[in-house]
Amino acid sequence: MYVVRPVELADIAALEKLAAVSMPGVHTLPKTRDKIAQAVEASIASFSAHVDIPSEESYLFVLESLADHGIVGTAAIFASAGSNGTYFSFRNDVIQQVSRDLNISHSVHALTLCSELTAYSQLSSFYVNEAVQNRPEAALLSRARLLFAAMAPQRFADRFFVPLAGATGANGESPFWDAVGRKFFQMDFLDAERTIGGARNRTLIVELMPHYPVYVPLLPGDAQAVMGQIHPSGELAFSLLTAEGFEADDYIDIFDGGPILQAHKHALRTCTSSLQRTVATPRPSRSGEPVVPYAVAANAGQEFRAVVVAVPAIEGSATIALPVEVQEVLQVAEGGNVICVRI
Amino acid sequence: MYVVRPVELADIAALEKLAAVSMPGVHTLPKTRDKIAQAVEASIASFSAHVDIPSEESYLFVLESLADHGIVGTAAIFASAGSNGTYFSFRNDVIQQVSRDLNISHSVHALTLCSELTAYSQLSSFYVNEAVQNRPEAALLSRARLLFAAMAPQRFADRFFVPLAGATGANGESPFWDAVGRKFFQMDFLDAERTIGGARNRTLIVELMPHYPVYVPLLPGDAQAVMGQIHPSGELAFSLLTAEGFEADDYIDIFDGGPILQAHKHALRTCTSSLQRTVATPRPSRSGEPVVPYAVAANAGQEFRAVVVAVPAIEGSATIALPVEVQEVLQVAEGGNVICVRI
Amino acid sequence: MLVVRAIQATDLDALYDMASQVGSGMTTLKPDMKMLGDRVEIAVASFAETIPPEKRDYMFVMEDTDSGRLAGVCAIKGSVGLDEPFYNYRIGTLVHSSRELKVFTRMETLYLSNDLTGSTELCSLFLNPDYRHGNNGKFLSKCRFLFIAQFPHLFTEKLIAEMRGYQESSGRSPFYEGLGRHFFKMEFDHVDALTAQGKKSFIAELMPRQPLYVAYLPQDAQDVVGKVHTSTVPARRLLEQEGMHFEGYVDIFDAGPVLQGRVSELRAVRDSALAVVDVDTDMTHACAPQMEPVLVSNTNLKDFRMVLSEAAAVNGKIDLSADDQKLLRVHAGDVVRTLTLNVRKNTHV
Amino acid sequence: MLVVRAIQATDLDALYDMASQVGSGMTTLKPDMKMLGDRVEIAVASFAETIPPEKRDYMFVMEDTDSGRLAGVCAIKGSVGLDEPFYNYRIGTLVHSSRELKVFTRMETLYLSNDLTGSTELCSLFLNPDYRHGNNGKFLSKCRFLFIAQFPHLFTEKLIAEMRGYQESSGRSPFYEGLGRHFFKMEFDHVDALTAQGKKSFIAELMPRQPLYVAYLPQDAQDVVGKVHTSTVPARRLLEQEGMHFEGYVDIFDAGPVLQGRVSELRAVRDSALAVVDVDTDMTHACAPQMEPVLVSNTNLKDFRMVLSEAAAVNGKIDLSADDQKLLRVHAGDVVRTLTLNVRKNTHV
Repeated sequence: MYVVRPVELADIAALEKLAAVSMPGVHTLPKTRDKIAQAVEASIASFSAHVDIPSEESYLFVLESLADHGIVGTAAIFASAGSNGTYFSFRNDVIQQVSRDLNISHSVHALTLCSELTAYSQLSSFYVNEAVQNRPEAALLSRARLLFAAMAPQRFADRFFVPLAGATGANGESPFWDAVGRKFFQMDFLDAERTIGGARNRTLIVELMPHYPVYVPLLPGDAQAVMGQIHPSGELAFSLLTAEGFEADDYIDIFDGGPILQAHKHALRTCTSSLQRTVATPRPSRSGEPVVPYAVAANAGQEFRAVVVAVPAIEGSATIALPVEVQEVLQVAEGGNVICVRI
Repeated sequence: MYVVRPVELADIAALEKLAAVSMPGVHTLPKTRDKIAQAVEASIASFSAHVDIPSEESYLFVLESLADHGIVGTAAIFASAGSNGTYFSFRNDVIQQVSRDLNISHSVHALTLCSELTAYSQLSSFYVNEAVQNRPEAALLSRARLLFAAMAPQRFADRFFVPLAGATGANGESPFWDAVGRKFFQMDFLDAERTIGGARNRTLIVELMPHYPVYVPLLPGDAQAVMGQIHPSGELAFSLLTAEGFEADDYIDIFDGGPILQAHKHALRTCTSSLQRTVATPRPSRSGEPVVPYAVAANAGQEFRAVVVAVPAIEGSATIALPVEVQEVLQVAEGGNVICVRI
Repeated sequence: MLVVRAIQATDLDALYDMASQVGSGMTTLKPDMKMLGDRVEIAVASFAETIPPEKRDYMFVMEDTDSGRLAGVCAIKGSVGLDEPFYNYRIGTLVHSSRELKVFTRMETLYLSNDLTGSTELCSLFLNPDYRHGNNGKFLSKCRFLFIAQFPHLFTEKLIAEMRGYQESSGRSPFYEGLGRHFFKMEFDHVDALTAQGKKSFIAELMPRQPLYVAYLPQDAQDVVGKVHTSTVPARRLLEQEGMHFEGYVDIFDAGPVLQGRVSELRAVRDSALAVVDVDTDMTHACAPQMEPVLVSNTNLKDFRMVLSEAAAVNGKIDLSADDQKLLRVHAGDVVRTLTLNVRKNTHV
Repeated sequence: MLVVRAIQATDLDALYDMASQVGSGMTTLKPDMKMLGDRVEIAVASFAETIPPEKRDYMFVMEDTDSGRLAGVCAIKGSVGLDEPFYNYRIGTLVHSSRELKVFTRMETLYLSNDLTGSTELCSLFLNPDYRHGNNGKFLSKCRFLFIAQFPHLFTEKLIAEMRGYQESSGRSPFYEGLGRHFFKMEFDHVDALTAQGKKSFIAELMPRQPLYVAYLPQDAQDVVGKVHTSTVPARRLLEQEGMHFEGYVDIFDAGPVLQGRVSELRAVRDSALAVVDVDTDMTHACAPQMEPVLVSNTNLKDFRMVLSEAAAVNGKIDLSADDQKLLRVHAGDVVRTLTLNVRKNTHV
């Protein structure tokens, strides 16, 4: 059995190990022990903060295997992107061009540096190790962030986005960067990402990045080809997120051209179809009763816990029958409230 | 009793009378008999057309009082806005301005000429006479268009918008126009609207209107004050549409600064909560059974009809019990299908 | 002998013949009898001052008086862009710099502009190949500056000349292929023909309105921004000698440079001088400095005429040959304007 | 007697005193000992040619040799905008026209630009009020052109001078109030002080990047675009006499004009001449034309000096008074450069 829970100080060593094996992408965990420790501390402070308006909070979740207490995945959510600055992205603009005189009508694609995603809540740092990739716990980890958001809406914006790492070559080169950002930054993609620390809210972005639209047809073919394409490491996240209701196509990353998925919370399955139920203890099992897998979460603070559990359908019921061991993992008791969504 | 139905040739005279009394706004009916006749013919052709992809179809509905067969309202929907051109509007952009050096953070509002609403389906020409203003039939007329769209989705886009007339003065002057468009067109608001025939898809718009953003703080106070404000004649439409799920704030009209409401169909109540039911004939009434008002529509072509009817709640039932006279008005028989939504 | 003179209505047929030899690349001189007829009519009205200055179009022909043939043509348009918008790209500079990263990037940017609206334009220069020798090309091109020096009040302070842009020997325009084609989706020649016909609203409809970074164009397009067609290099040099400069405006289709000048700073305006036609005496000859070709014009707008002479003005007098006097339709005692054909080196330094 | 000369390290204290009198409005001359000290050091290195041309900043002082006081200061910066971006608005024209409606609208547009990056700048002109009489102002301003004429290879072809923009008598800047305030949300003086300190990244962060239609500004802001401060009108006229023009660039805060010139077309470059210092003979005096004030400089970069003389150069020789020779540190047989202080009317026409 696996549980998703907020990160704790004791996890730092495990995260460091995980960071060493996880992809060298930019939207994953920090790499150094110091930065990891900072992220963990920020998360703990965030979970325990009293929040009226989403601000600089960042919430980091881990997926723990209860069998050996190993950490097999991480996922994060930032309350307000670019909260101490502006979150920059490229908006995909389609410019309609019509000339009635010439009987011409076509559309031209342009990328415009924009700050529209500023103050959205940002999902980030999703990673699960290979053993869990094909299990429902991968989906649990991804959705746990939104279950938490559904339980504590005042901590988050009404809109969410997720940048996914874009397509890069074997040596970390990015055809999109080479065609767009490099001309302004005068450095390699990896150097630029290192310099900026993966951030998208820095003053130097507005100083250096193009102020006017980049007309896509003018870009070299290889750069056009990778626009909105995901790095293979992001495929699992992408499929989980689009199933959740996130939409691609509106924004791409200013550095590597990777897709930025976004959605209003009303379009997200976890937000619209989650059900609040009272915990009950199951009666002795009636064999043959069909069960359905749910992601179930409890507690909206540092005690937040989420698990996958298969129980009889709860749509027609005011309660959910959770085995005692699951109640323990979730840190709830009979009569307590949980939030559930089919997984 | 009232019915919403597609316009017919026999309605032309009645529409002409209605046009004479209705507001001199731009998003209402045409004014001359010739233009009205054209609109009616276009509508009839559209309802009977076989449509795969929405194009130049325009559907015009009337609200008829069955008591005296008078026409007491009109409403239209265009399959694809700007279908033979580009539909222009101003996008409301909010530009985040942050200077970390100076510890300044604020946002600046700008209007950008855009063509993003092109190929949306456009609701238009909503008018009901005073006698019906406060009756549920006003809502019926407004929603009938969306019920039709729900029954014939291939005829429409996934997104809809509705321009509402902006605030103008007693003599038809527009402070927004005077501050923005007049500088380019060199003519009065009413002259400009007359010249352009209320259209928003003309080449001359891109020739004359500003190519670069209009920064709102630079506009005179009276122009800023009316941005996104509706003409009093549009208040009923506005409240019906926002209740339906339409959102204002993203776009305004390029001429008078009036709001343009828009929504994805998934956000519209008529589209998401309409129910398809089989028609049944009511059993002898059980007095005391609570009834609920529904908008009910049948037939997806020129025989389209929609009425308001109060019947016992249908959510838990596969059928809807419609009195025979209602069946007649809707032109359906027992066993036929109707689409229903609470009104 | 060659004389440059104001065009006349009777020159139309000969002008049409000449326009037929021009070939592509000059949008203002096409073999179209209607267009040319209208233009000659305007030119005649311009010299006669029967239309307002901004509508005028002074057209000059070079005539071979021995054969009566037209050897060349050139023109000055009073003002461009007052009927149809006149578009150019202006090359600007944007600096993108970050102190934090120690990056300082200077980017060239193209702005779609109508900045040159209202300027006086030098245009439609064509010299028959049979006459492309000696000083004829210089004479034909520079005659316009002496005309402006004589009648500066007829012109705006700003003067422009559009130069044909670079094309490969195949006729391919790297700039058009790298930019315009993506927006117009048609062949360069087709676009060129449309603009020659004055159909320009499609530019407003189809051209990207936002400034463009030059660095986003393909390298071969970047390389030809502001570069003239190989055959236009000498014409550019002549204009530059007279005080015209490339100031960063280029054609929106082929990126050919626009040369600009200020009337008050033209060499012709600064250095040309009036002189009285004098009888041929030994005295004036004796005092004249070393011979060099001199542009000499009469001062009559309606019957403007100019020759390339070897006479020199000394102390406000000029000893013009009888032939020159005849070509200019001047006599002893009349005033003419003179300008050395070639630029003198600065003798002060 | 007054001499203009290259600044020296020992002038720092006197320069500080002078900067204290300048008051607001000149961002390049503030009474800040550190800033001034750095600047004098750069100036000394510039005249000594120990730093590369684009980093140089030639500072000149006008010294009253009778009292040893500094009467004025002015400077030429080798290149602007190479350390921190140099921003201006460029005024462009956009024509919005519809043939169908017969509407033709010519709109002025402001483009945020760094186009002047790399240009040579004339700046920091200040004349002590005690000396504001006679030809002193002209002498101080124009000395820079003669310096450029003597050493043109040290400069870029493009020359600029920023003129203080219009302010109401209360100090209110209508342009700033109509535009900048909406984006900066602070007082004009504060913005001005920040830029003087070289803190310019906020401009990139806060200024609107998109072109602006001038017609959208309040009328009083529109009215002052390109208009100089009342007290700057004479300074502008002096520069215009020398070949500088307003070409459509203005300050982003107060919309004061930038004057621009080409080195090769400056009056000083075209008309100044070298002359050999000659002994005072009656002959040269006899042949000299009517007396007029003449700028005369030595040709020594490191110890550059200039006087306003009444001697005139005739046939490449000049009869300089003993005083002038002493001030210039030249002797008979040395070469000096001369330029009439005032513009001569074109005598050819």
